[in-house]
Amino acid sequence: MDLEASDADAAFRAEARAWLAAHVPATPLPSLETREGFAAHRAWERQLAADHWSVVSWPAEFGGRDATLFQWLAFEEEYYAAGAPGRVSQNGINLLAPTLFEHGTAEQRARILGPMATGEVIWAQAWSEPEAGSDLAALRSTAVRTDGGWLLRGQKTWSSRAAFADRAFGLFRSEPGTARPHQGLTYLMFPLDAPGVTVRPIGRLDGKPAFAELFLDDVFVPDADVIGEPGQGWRVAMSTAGNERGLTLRSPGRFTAAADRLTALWRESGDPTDTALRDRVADAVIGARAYQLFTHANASRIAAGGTLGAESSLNKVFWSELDIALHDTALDLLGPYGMLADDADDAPAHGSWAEGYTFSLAGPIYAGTNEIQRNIIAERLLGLPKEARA
Amino acid sequence: MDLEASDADAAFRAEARAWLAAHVPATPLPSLETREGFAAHRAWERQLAADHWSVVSWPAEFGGRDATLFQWLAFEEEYYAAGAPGRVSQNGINLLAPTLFEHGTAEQRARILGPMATGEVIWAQAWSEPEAGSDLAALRSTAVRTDGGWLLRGQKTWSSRAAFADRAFGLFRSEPGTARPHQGLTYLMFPLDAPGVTVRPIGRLDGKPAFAELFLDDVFVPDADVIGEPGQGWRVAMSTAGNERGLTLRSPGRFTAAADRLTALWRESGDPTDTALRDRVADAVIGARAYQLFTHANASRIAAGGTLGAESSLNKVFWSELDIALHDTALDLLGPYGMLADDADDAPAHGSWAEGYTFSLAGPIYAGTNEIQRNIIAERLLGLPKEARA
Amino acid sequence: MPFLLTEEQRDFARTLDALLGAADTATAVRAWAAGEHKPGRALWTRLAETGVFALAVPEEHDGMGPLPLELAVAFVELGRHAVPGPLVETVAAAAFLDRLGDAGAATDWLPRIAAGDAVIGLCADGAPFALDADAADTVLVVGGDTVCRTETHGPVQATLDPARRVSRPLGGTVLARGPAVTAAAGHAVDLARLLTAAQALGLGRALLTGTVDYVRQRTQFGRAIGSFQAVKHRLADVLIGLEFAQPLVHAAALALAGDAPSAGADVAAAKVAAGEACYAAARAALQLHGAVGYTDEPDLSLWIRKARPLRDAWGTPAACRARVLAG
Amino acid sequence: MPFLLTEEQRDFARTLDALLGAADTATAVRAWAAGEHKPGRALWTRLAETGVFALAVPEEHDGMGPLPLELAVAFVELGRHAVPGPLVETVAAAAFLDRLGDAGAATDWLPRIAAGDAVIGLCADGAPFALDADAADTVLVVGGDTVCRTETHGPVQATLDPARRVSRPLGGTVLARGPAVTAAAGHAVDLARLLTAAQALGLGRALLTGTVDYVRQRTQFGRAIGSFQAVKHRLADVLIGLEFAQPLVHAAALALAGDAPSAGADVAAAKVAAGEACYAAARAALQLHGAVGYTDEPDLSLWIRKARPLRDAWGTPAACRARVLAG
Repeated sequence: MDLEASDADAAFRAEARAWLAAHVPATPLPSLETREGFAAHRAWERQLAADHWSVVSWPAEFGGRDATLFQWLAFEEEYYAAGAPGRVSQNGINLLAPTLFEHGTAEQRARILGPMATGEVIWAQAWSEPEAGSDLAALRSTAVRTDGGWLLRGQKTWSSRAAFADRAFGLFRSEPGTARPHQGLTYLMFPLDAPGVTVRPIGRLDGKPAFAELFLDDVFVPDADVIGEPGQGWRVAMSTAGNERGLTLRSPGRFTAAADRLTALWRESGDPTDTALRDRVADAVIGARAYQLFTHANASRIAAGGTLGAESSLNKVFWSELDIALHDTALDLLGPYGMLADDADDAPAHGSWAEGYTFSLAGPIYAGTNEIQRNIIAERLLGLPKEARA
Repeated sequence: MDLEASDADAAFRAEARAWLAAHVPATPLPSLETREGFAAHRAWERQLAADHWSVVSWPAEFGGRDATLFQWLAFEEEYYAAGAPGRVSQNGINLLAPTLFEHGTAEQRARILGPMATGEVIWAQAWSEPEAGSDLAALRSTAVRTDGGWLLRGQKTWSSRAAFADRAFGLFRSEPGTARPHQGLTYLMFPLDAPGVTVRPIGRLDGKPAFAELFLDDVFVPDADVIGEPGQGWRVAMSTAGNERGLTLRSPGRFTAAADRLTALWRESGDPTDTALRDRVADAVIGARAYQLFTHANASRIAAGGTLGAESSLNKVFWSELDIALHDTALDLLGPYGMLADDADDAPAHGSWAEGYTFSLAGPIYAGTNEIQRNIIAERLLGLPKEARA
Repeated sequence: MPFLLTEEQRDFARTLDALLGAADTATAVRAWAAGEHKPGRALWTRLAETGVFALAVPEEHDGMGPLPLELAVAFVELGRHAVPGPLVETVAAAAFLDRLGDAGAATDWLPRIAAGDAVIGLCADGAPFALDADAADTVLVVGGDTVCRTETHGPVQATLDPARRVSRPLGGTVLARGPAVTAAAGHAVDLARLLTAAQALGLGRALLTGTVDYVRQRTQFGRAIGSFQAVKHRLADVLIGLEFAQPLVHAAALALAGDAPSAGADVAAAKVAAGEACYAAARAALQLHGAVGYTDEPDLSLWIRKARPLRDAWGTPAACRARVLAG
Repeated sequence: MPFLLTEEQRDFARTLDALLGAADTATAVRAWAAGEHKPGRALWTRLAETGVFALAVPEEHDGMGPLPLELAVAFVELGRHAVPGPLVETVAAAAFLDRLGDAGAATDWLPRIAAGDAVIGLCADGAPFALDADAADTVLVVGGDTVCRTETHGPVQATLDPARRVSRPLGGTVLARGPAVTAAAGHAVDLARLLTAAQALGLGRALLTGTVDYVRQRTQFGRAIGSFQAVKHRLADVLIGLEFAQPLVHAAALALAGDAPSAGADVAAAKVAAGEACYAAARAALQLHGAVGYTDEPDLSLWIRKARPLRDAWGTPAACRARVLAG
């Protein structure tokens, strides 16, 4: 057991650090949740891709570097430590791409992954529906067979990035009246500017249009844009869901960088005798370090041929609660300045604490609420009996 | 709305304070959970009763002072503030006596209440059984009809005070095979030295014999010692349970006195710049004050003709968690001295913090676990739907 | 000692609740957040008609106060309905002017406050910003033993609560100086703290009620989500927090009304309990509404976003805890 | 960089687990609490045979250490089985004597420690009490840059954990003085802190396992209580706490083994996380066992009572948090 990087990993980290130092914009890009900011972030993806930094863990043929899991973790640590922009392409890279690698056709991979890696096509996810949030299998939007493809009809909601994105992916009910709600679903991809698609942006808690509602009225999808077998969408999607909850969505680098910024804030403006705040800053540091090490242990397990199952639920609960505690502490530390919006004249330096706080509040809700994650932990990891059903 | 005491109440409080100042032993009595300490506490009850302070809220004819609810609260505040001994007779006074006032016969009241008020007879409760803790209705001990009375058989457990007490009361199944488990129970009283009773003391978490198991082998109970109608025991007992959870078991004076002692400890030995501990001391003070005021509001409601129902579950959760937090804070404040047993040479002054801590840990368990109390709050006060049943 | 609101006080609360419930305060809040104060000012006028502002003003200046307990009762309802604007500041400014002993200033402003015609900003207790200075007729700024008034301010800045916009007061002319200023400001800060606590209590109640309603009707996995024990227990804890904060608010109002020596500590205790209970209610409301709660479309989001700034306004929990132990 | 225990390290843990699982440690704990040290010393001898103590002692003194990671692995198992006695203190004393540079003291004690024949008390880091001085062959007392040894002590005092009895060391003769003492003591305290964290982790694991077993079989209201969501979520949180403490313990052991500059902070972080996770496990175990957990009859009560003193031993959570930020 050790924590020493191999020579190759150390060289990879050094190269990433040097590139980021040379390229990360000196002033933050405008908010990702505005049209202008979206375009700026898309341009940043193009810049990353030009030097093969946008999808480091992918094979070189699709624009990646065949990075190992440890290299990917190192890249993420450097990325967040450098204060680099948020990833507008993350829905595609983290959710759709793993599914295409596992269940897509060679044609799909050849056609879709390249433009995803360069930011030419930005993807939105279209999982949830008004009546199907945590209970994803309850979805009602349909895909009806038609000549050469499918017609989508229904409503999707809380579709992140959809306000400005190009294409979306999601599950649709292609076989009505199946015995169990998970059956008869099909995984499809569709353009957001296709005839029949209406995109209505929805404001996040702070008013920024981080999601949209999608109204689908006989939207045609060719057979080529079905992933896996029709009717097998649930199984296909679950590999993606595993990714979302597991290693890839919230890389430890994000939290170690945030904890470092919080510590710097505390050293600069905190009252060193205020032990109540000191304890909370220390807990953020300890939590970020624990998450980083836990992830390294999991990565080691995967590198040794293991897999992650319900263990990813431990990650989800931990990082989401850490993220809130960390930002809540920062706001308390900032006192009257902590409640200012990030674009206010007197807003504090050292990162977007108010936006980060607002964003953190969503953590226990999306990608499977923490209530559901705790059920999974209790039933699958501890072996406790299932709840009584109504 | 006001918090001013009436002249009569102020005079009552002053009289109580003066009596306590003159009579509370200068050195604490030996632990209630030892034979010697039990006897000393019994003698203290006799002393209280001699001047009519043992059961202030009872009618004068039974040794009380007909005190109003506000006067009782004032007495309790003075009692705890004076650091007076724990009440060895509390099972009888708080649990059995209200039941006798409501459901007992005149003969029972005349026979039982006097010796209870003087401490001549100390009562233990015998509610729980090994398989019937939170689920009290699941109890199995039986009362079988016999000539002139009943024969008790079975096992009771976690019977508080039973190691040294004289008599006990509890519910027994007198009609087997009823449709619902709450039916067919009878409320009976029995002597702990009767033929067929075996008392086996059980150590509390700190080893002191605060409870006992009772093994009952055809213990005869005359009809005169049944309270209420045979078979109606559940309904009879519930009035007692309400008292246990409601106003009378944990009087606010207990917590305001403890918070005062904690504050004194903090002023003497706490580090004033340690804001983490300061915040917790403040929370104990705020919590004790909130509990005191909440109780006064409830007492006002009762004095105005109202009743308390599920609201008593709010009390139970609040005081039990306050009690743990308060003692946990005290132990942290005391550092390495905090973990010493109360009879250790270097044990801290200002009260039995270690014993108080151990005692506090039982709070969320007994008198209906806090999990059950939260169900009651959610269902009866908030109107949330019942859980699915297996 | 009946520690219960009188029938009259409860009637007053019910009247305000009914008035505000019918007034579509959410629309006024959204307008206020956009810098459009008209609907909010219209609400103030209606509140003045019920006598809310007069409770802070003595009879000789057309009021019927000062009545801190009745003010607290009213502010619970203002919080429940998320009424926008510097309500606390205006009422605390009235208390300040009443105690200052400057007959001119009192005569100038108190009758207008009582009538709901004056919106006053108040910057004291070391705060760097004034709330809603752009909506105020004037802003009083207390520093040390001096009070100034000003009608100019720096840029208006948004906060986590969009209807709570702050700016730095600029310039100003001295209104008074000396120990009377310090004493009046101390009382005004205590009153502001009390009424912020009362607002938080009402806001928390509204959040709990809205969330209970939601989890009773929202189904997932074939069950109302309000039947899940995790949901039930979390809401039970929210209720406990609010129920035990309420008597602290009432007792603090009584202490302030009686100028009790313990008033400062009592008010601070009420502020800690109500502020934390309200924040816990908002966090539960957000989590249990799920993604719905995280969007700005339901009115609920307006209520959720008020909780944290209100918890910290006029004394953070840490400052108030220190005050409790200062006695 | 495989951040995983090797097969050999896991085998070692399994061996200890099996040995201790078969050894009826609960009886040894009860005896130790009564001042009867024989069964506990017999356990120590068996542990020495597996090489546990030798891990702390260098080869030239009949050991095979120092190996902090392997020690941490072992102490997780000692914690899991609640082995009584000053285990941490004896091993930290070995590290102290190894680093002190006093050949005589090292030759006197280290071979005996490796063989499980010496029980050493250690009083350092400003602690007023020595643990189990009545069971120790000698007690080392570090104050400033001086270390003394003594075999006398004040009255033995009970604590919340009955198997954890403390006393004040009395008198003593100076063993060494100077900067070497300070440096050796700094390292010994870090090692003691690490191994206390490891014990807490193992103790917490045992509490969780025991509680999961209990709630699966205990029925109330016609259901296993482990099917109630409140119970499930509480135990899920306990597991999360323990799972995220474990890699901190391993990483801190690596840092200490490599004399990394961050070792002090890493050890402190591990101590906070493991100590708090274990205390949470104990609180959950007590609550979910109900009245059964509150009596001293089940062995579980021995485990429950260890958690809080272990959380505070060799650095309270507050002290360790401060150390984390000191870097």
